[in-house]
Amino acid sequence: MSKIQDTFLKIGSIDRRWIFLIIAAVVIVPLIFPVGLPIRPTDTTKNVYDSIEKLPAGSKVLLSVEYSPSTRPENHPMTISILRHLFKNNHKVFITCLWPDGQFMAQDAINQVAKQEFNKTYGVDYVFLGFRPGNEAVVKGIVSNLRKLYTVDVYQKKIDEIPLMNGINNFKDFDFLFSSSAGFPGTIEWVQYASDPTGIPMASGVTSIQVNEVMPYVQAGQMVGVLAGMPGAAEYEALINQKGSATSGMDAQSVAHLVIVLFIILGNVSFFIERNRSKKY
Amino acid sequence: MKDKQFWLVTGIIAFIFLLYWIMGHPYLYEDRIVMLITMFLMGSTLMYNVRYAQMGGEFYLRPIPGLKAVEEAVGRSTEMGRPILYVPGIQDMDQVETVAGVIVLGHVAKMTARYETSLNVPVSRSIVMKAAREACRESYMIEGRPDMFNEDMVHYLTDDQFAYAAGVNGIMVREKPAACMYMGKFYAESLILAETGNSIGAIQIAGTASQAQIPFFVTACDYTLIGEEFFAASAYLSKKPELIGGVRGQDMIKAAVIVTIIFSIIIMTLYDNTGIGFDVSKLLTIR
Amino acid sequence: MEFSTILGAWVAVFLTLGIFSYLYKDNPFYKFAEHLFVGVSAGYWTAIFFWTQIQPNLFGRLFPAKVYGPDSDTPFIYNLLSFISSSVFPEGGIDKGHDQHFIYLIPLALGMMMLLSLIPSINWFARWGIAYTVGMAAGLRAYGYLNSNVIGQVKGTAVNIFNSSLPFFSLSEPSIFNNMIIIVGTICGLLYFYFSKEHTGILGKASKVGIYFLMISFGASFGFAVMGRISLLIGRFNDLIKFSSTEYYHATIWVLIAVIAILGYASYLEKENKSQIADTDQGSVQEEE
Amino acid sequence: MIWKRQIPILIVTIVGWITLLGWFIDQPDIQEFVNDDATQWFDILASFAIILGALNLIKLQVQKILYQKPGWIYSVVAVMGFLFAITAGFFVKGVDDSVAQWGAHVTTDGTLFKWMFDYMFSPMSATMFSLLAFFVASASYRAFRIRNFEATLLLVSGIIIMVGRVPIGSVISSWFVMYLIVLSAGIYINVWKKDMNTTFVFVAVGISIVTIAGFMYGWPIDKPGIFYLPAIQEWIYYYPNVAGARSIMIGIGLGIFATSIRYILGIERSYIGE
Repeated sequence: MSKIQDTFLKIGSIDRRWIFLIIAAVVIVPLIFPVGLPIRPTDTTKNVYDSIEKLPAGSKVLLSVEYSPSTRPENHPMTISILRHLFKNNHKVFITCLWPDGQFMAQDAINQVAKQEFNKTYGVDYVFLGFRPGNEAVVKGIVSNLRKLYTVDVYQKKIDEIPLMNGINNFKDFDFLFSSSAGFPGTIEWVQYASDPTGIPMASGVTSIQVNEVMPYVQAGQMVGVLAGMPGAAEYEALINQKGSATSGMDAQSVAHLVIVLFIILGNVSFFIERNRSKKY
Repeated sequence: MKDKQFWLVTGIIAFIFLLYWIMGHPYLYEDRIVMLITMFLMGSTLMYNVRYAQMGGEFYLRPIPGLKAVEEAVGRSTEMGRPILYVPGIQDMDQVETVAGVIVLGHVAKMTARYETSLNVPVSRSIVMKAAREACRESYMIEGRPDMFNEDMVHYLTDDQFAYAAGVNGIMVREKPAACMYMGKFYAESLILAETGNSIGAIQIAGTASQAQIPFFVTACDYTLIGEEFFAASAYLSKKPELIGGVRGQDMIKAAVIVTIIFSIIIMTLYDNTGIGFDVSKLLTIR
Repeated sequence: MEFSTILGAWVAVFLTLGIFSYLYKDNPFYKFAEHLFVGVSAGYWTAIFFWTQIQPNLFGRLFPAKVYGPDSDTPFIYNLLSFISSSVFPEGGIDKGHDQHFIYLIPLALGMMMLLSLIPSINWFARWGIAYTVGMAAGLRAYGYLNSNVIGQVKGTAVNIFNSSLPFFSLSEPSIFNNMIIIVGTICGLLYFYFSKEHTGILGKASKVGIYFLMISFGASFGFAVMGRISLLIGRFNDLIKFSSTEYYHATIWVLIAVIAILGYASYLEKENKSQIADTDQGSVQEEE
Repeated sequence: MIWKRQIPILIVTIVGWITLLGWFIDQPDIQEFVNDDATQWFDILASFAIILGALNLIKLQVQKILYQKPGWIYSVVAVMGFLFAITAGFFVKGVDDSVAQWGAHVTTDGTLFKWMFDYMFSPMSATMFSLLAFFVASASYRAFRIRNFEATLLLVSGIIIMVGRVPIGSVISSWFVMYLIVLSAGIYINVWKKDMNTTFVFVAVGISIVTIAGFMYGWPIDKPGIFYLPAIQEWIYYYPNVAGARSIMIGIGLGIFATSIRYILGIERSYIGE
């Protein structure tokens, strides 16, 4: 018995670089040799899907892209899937960014989905308004007078010359808002300054870290649903039936989680052995 | 009811608004009237308590267990003859949490002066360094031990997040402090600090309002001051009337919020089940 | 594939692995990448904010092309600025669809004061501009947070508890039991943060229940935090795997080998040195974790 | 003194009041100022603040080089990086005017600025964050201890979320979870009663009950729901978690409201360093 305990203690004081190596291995191996575990959509994800599905064709949807390359693996698959879903149902998409790097992310998504996959026309099916600094003030600006804030789109083209912008003056002219967000400013600001004061329904895709901060809004009905982190994106990919980078990451994600849980358990076992021993002496 | 000035001003504002309302209230978003009244009530509750504290009124504030744990930690360090490490977060003084962290530092410094334990405060911003030095100097003066204070107990490492974490880790491994305290604004480095502190077997006490970091502190530290608890602790220690009054004012508002929740539930239940003609959810919807 | 793309891939791989090498220990590769990151991001933010806000929305309102069309000349000051930098101040005014508003000289002045505050003796100059942003944010947030975080949440909690159309117990569907959980949890959680009364008796018990709910919530944040970190790592590894393909001339593999070889050689040298030092002065050599 | 203290406080008070009351006053001129110009100024000043921050950072690095402080050579790297980014941002566009004008170049493909973003800025910022995955793993092994009931609750709810949220959670049978619960309850009883026999009887009875029930119902993977990880996870996430998060949210909301009001009334002046 004490031999087993000794082994545990020994593992407990292992150099942490071995742990780093294990984590690197359990993430890389499933990425190269995927298993394809089944994906089961959660309710909050399904709610987002259903509410977009329910929009009448040709609805005007504002898509706000507010994340940077550092959280791209989590947010980008959501943006892609939402764009695919919106274009598949023939909705009109308006893209804004609250983060400067969001522009690049949005441009990538547009290149991939709007241009290559759906062959949509700029200015008729979608508009890319781009980034304005000022955090919550930008949200407030969009709610009160979008045209004052955005006189030109991201390509420096005048808003008045874009046909799709006809009749779009402020936030109330949209039918739905999706915010793909990684922090401040993001979903919370959209709830506070746009959706709550106007009542336009909104959903959001957030990074895992943020989920808990927005959940009360979802539960209270201030948001229709939320996509939570990379697994949320994978669930959405499953719902629209188009697999992407989030789905392919799920095996690695699953294994890594299991390993970390195992670490917690092992660590605590050696903690208890140690505590029992120090009690005895 | 003693604060005549307060009641007078509140009364006048209320009266003027009433007059304005009777005159037909031009230029007012009527939909938001509930919000305006709520704000007025909450704002005046806060002001009342701040003024009360300013005029020397005393409140009861419950003892905060985390502060007691600080005292024990200092005691244990003294017994072991090892230093105490205090990390006031990685942000500048414009963050409320850093300010609170420096206030708690003053409290810790008083104890280390009393127990003659050495204190080590690495910081990551130059302004924080100035403020932290001042706080420590003052505490040592109050305790009558200016001889024990030296400026280098508060020292600047670097602005960069991970480099700072690595620097603090180095201090921990070399000096093996008996107690580590993390009080301020933390981001991802919380995890690295708490893990190293754990591995050297130090007593760890943390205080922060960064929601994403609290779980890591709770699991790796012996005691954690969570969010508002941290602010309340610092208000308590700072003895600034506007902070203490704020704690008490927010408590009153909180009580009001709880009462509103219960009251709304009762009305909602009656509304849905018996058809009482008042929908409270409409009242609470402000566009 | 274009040369710039391939070069880019090599640079990206080198910087990524440089930062990852920190996991082994603090080393020159990491320090190089880290400092480069600090410098590049400072320049990056400066350029981005200048071109997306200050040039179009500030200068664009002071010298709009609408006013200085073909018929009227731009003022002398503009010509001077244009002479200094024709990219920021192109000929004929800045065409961003704005009208002319001289009131925007105020934010220009406040902004210039902020930049001048870099000079230590007048560092209080920044206070005016900061004061404006603080005041504005305070006005916006007082309303926004009160509405969404307080009143909105009160509304979200206030439900009909004896709703006859709901089942008493159901795990993932709305049910009376789940509504009770939300109500009890929210109220007890709030009571935990109640400071002006001693936590004994009923209040003590309620705040105890409250802290349990808070802990469950922190546990969920903990789970999500771990999830997020792993996702980001997956993203990085995906990129590294992509760059290890033949198209990029196996950038990942070569850089990885080079970094490992250099670090390994350095640590070998260090070990030799260390054993020499250790003979004379034991215990003074301590590795940082 | 008046320039350094009173005027900033006055600016905060006036701007704060105007923005706050702007939510309630339905008058076109005031609405226009509050919603358009005031927010635009805020945006512009926010940009200046960001630039100021960046310049400050570089100033520190330059000082380090000038005084040849330890590690100054790396500060040279930082300054070079800054100069490179400034060059790409303001002097070298990399494409013709027909592809992208100045101003549009920061987002257009093919420019030097975009290259810098794609191959320097994004990989580095993404890698910085992903380092944490490793630290989480090592901390989970060495620091996350169930030292008291609160920490236990936290870790258990965290583990359920971690496993239940990902696909692997949905292939773990609820019966497996039941066995696990019986075993951990066994460990708990052993610690509590310190009697091997009691533990053995308890575990044996528990395992047989679960097994018999399993044969009776035919081992469905997701029944009973309260032992199926994705279902428990969803429940925790949607109910107890929201209750806890909501009480924190209300607290934060009140805290921010109180601070904002203190700013507007001029009681709180920490922003000018007091």
